[in-house]
Amino acid sequence: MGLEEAFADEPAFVPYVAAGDPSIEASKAYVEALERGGADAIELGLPFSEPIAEGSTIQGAVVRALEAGMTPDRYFAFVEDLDVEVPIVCMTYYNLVYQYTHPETGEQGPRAFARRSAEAGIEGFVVVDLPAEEAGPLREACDEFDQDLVFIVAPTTRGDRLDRMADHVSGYVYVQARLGVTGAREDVSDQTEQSLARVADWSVPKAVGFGIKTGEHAERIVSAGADGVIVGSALVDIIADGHAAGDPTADVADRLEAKARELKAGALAGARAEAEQS
Amino acid sequence: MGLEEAFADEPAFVPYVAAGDPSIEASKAYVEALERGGADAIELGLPFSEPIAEGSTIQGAVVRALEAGMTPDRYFAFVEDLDVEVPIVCMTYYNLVYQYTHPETGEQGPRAFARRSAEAGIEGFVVVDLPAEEAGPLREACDEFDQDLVFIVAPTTRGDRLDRMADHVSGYVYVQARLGVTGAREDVSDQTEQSLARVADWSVPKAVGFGIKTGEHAERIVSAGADGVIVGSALVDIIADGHAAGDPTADVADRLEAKARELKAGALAGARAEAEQS
Amino acid sequence: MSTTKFGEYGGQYVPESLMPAIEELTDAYERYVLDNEDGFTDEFRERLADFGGRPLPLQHAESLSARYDTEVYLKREDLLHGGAHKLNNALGQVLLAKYMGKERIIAETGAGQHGTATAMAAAHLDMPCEIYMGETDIRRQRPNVFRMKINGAEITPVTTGRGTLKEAISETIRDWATTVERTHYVIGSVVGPAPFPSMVRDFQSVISEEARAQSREKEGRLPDAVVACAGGGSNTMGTFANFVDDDEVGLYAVEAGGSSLSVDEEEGVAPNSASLSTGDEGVLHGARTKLLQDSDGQIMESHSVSAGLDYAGVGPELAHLVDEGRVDAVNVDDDAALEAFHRLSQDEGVIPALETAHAFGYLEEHADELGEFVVVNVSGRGDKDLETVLEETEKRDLEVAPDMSVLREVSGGGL
Amino acid sequence: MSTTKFGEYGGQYVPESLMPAIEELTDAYERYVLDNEDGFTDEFRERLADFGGRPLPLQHAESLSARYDTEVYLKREDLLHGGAHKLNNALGQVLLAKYMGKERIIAETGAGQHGTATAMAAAHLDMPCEIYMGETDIRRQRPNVFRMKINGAEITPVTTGRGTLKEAISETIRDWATTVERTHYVIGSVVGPAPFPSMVRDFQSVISEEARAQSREKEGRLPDAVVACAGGGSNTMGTFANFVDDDEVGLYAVEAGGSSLSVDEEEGVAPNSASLSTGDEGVLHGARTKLLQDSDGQIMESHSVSAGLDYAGVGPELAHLVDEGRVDAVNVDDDAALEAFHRLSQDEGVIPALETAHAFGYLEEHADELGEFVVVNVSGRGDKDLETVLEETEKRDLEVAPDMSVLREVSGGGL
Ligand SMILES: Cc1ncc(COP(=O)(O)O)c(C=O)c1O
Ligand SMILES: Cc1ncc(COP(=O)(O)O)c(C=O)c1O
Repeated sequence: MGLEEAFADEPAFVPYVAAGDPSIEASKAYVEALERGGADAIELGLPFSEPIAEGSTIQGAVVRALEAGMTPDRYFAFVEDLDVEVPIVCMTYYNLVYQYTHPETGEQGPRAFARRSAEAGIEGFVVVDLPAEEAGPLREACDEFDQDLVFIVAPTTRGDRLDRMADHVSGYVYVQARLGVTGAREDVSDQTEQSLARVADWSVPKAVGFGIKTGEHAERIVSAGADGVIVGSALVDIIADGHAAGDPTADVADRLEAKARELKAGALAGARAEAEQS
Repeated sequence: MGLEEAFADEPAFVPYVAAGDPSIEASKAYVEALERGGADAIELGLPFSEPIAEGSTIQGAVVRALEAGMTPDRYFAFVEDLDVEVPIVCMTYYNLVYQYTHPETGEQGPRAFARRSAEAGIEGFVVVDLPAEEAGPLREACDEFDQDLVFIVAPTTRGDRLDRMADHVSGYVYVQARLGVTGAREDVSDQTEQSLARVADWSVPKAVGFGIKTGEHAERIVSAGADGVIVGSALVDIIADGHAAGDPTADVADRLEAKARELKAGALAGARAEAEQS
Repeated sequence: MSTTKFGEYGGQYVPESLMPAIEELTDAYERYVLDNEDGFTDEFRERLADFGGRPLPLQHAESLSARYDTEVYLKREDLLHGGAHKLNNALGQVLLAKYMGKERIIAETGAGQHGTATAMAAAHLDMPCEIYMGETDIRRQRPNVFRMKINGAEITPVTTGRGTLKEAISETIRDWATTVERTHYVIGSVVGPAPFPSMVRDFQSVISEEARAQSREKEGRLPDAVVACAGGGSNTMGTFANFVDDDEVGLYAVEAGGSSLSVDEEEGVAPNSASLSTGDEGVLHGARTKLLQDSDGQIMESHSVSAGLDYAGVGPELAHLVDEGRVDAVNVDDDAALEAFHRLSQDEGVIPALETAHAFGYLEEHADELGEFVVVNVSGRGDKDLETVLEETEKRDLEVAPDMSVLREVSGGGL
Repeated sequence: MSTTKFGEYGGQYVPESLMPAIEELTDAYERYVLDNEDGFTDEFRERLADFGGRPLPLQHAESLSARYDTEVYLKREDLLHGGAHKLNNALGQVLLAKYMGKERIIAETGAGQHGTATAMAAAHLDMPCEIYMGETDIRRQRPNVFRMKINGAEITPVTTGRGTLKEAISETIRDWATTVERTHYVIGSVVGPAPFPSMVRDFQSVISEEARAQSREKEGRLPDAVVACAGGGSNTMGTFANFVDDDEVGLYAVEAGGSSLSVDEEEGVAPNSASLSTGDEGVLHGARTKLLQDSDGQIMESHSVSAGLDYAGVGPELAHLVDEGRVDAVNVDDDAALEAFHRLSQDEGVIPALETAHAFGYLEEHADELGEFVVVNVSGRGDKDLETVLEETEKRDLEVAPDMSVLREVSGGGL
């Protein structure tokens, strides 16, 4: 399976961007730049009109992508068109999965979505509003079409719920660093270590996200035991600023690549620090 | 008693104006002009801030008179200052009677008001919101100070109420020609004859008012059996128009005098017509 | 037989053309209202329940009780259909007009609460309805003007004088004098010529009938004090009526102290509406009562931040009860009323009418003198007053006012 | 144990960070609401009575009954404190939040009715309260914004999207995800993840509990039809709940047909809010239900003249009952709703909310199919809608609209 491999050798850097933000072409360039910058896997957002788990930064990305005409079918075409090697994880909301109609089979729902994803070369999903309790149909489809299904563990997740998720999860577990919605923060939450402790014995790699903004953050998170860092808003901010300023796509792509390098380097430094500690 | 005498020889013409409308001096000139025009008695309004029985014409007069500074004490001085022979009837609302404080005796209420009226040479009162039922104190004061107390008989007044008023009335009875508030009308109401019939056997003269505007109206009313006509709004209209146009007082006075002649002549014609009928 | 007087107060000081109507009304009042002829009272009570929503709660006010260390209860007339106690009376009178065979309803309104109540009652009972309202009041009570129109009433703006309640009453009397045979004038408070003060009190006394029984249920006894605001005094008399004979219950009529209790004789303006506390005896709108008047007897323009208290007279029975020492006439100024408005809204989740807020202003200032069990009548809700409260709050530096900036931000300037 | 599903509808589609809160809430719902632990239900009922004013009448509507030649009864939720059925739920949830030891209340609001109800309940129970409201809705529901502020709530304008209820819900969920440990989200209708749809229904079912007993009292039997408007569907489920098992009672959920039932896929706009009648199954705001969405599953902007019906989803239980054939999903367009608004105001003296007016629009169009005894839920009063009604009425040529010129004359131009 592709996703776990991304974490195999060294701490992984997993960027998030919304596909189609702020345009199809630019977005393609940005994803490719992130790979150049060191991404080990990419969470690629399929934009949904009601992004209830996102802070204002990623809400903005979603709105721009929708305005640029991004749809599920264009999303799959976009992925097929991408010139990257690292695994792509589709991050979205359940209604788009639920509604999806496969253009050839005419089938509708999770199975159609998983089939089409597999066809496009996608390796797995994070469905933000799909807790383990409701994940049955998608989990089955993932098994059938060889997709991973990543779950998010929140700081509030405990007990039975953890066990249920441990049963369903594959690829990696997304450890949410703090309560709330996505968005870059100035500091790294104390909750991270506690959350990591709670999933310590899980068999999948642990990637920490929510609020990671700098290489230094990434370093601290990895040194706290994470197998990887997920960074969204800090990258989307660069896209948003470039878009607002009307900067050429290539310049923005360079900035993304540089930021990716910083974050990946931070993650690597964190791994060294952890190795020293232990 | 002065008031009944005004009706003794021929049908009486009784004009109404508000004292002090639109100024103390002009108002004095107007009252005198009305006498020259043939008035047999004058209903002189003492303006009250809430003239609930008046239509918009006389409301206007009241507002102008109050703005000109008319007060009860100035009213009495105004009457004392008038150069007219015909009897003056004070037309007002009960609160001014009730509140009145005699400047010398310091006494307050109806008795003080009647005393001061008598001193000023007034012959009687019409108190618009004082039905016979509430008139006890003023009736007593009138007896003491030799003032007449005029009541209004409305088209709706019947039965017991007529009897009660017959007991209290003196001077004349004011027969209200129609329901409603004061104001000049284009026609003369049918209700007049019925109302006159209801008071036919009263010992006091019957004066009809409310809505009389022209000599012809006056003629028809007298021919229907009235002993006199009371005309207010048609005269106040002349004052209001003159005031609005900024006309000299003398001109307005002339117009009032002419209108008075027309109305008096109408009344006389009515008397002739009635004599022929009977 | 009903009497026309309360001590020296009351009576029937009206133009003669209205006297027959008043006699007819007296007769109808005695037969239908007092003697339940043709089941009038039964029907009235049933409609008050089904259309009006009665009975209404006597609610324990937890925050205020804690604040004042006394058991404070709210009599919730704000929950009556239309949003104020006014419907008790309007429904009674419109129904009576039907029993009397009248074809048309007229009424005056100040705050618009009586007008809306009358318009609602008239729509409910299918009676044509015309409402006189001063221009100033039309401007400051727009929502209520809308509501009356929407209920199908005609609104006639009154432009005389300052364009408030006093002028609207005069104008309605004029209409009545013209159309008296087919029209009933639904007077809005315990004012006007007899039998109005008694009749309106009787229609409103359902408030104290309920409150008295509810007091017994909730606290096992009668209250130490009953507090109500007083404009004309209809919610006041309604709240007091069934307690008047209970000497142990203190009765407090809270008038609008406005901006000051002193008076400008020259201008004929009283910057308050405190006729019970500061007025003199006189005759206005058909009754002898306590009035705001100058030394000549001319009626003053009253003033209050609350349109519904902005009246120069007061019910004659209330004047009498104050003279007798049975009712305490007290007053609360504009500032204290506004503070009380915000306090009740924030602490109890009940937005009172500005009129009502005066009663709570008194509670704030004198709670320690009122005993251990106080009933305050919430005569109406404050929805009609929102714009006024905003404006008046902005002018002042009140302790308890909320920050309204969100409204400005979103609407892009200007409230 | 409560279930999270109604057939295939319902469920708990929320971000992981909310799941623990939802489990905690489920536990509290089962213990306090279903099992009356610590006397929760008793206290809730008592506060509904004393603070809310329950029970509320089932009123015989004389004019409508004559007009339609059927016995029409009005269930008068407009008389509930705050002016709509919303308080039944808001009071229940704020009280539950207290029992759960939460320190803070958040809520979303569209028409502002749920926001005002929540603000009132929070003030009453002394809980800090923050309300999210779309900018567009803030503009079209100003009086309710005032009321929330005056009750001490904070209002946070939501500027995303078209700035209506859908966006406000999303924003409230975001807040909740951030502060979930000390905050309770008072959802405003029978929507959202389980246990909200069941819990809100239970709090609202007092409507049909009363209406069922009152039907027996007044007509000696159950109604042939029960009609209620449906936005999210809380007044609807509350009015239906106790009749669901009575197969002889027809249940009609009246949605907003807006200006048209057809849809602009390109723009993502549905000019209606008829998700039950025209929507497809999908997942929104935590539940699987019927939605207005495009073929990709993007949620559409709904539209209705009444802000409170302007929502792209609907309660999952209602969707299920419609699929089962137990509830008829019908709809009424903006024009018919406005006509019905004016008709009820003029003929019955009850000014309904624009939401409610849809139910009466359906009655006007289909009275002959509803049997001989019809109960219509008056979910709220129309005071909040006056400005909208004026504007929307001016644009149209309605048969029953009143003439509003007096407002223009007096205010000197501009309504
Ligand atoms: C809510 C409310 N309370 C009190 C009053 C004052 O009237 P009254 O003193 O007759 O109760 C009004 C008058 O409009 C009112 O609207
Ligand atoms: C008066 C009224 N009725 C109905 C509704 C629609 O909500 P629901 O369908 O949840 O009852 C609203 C919503 O704001 C409302 O204010």
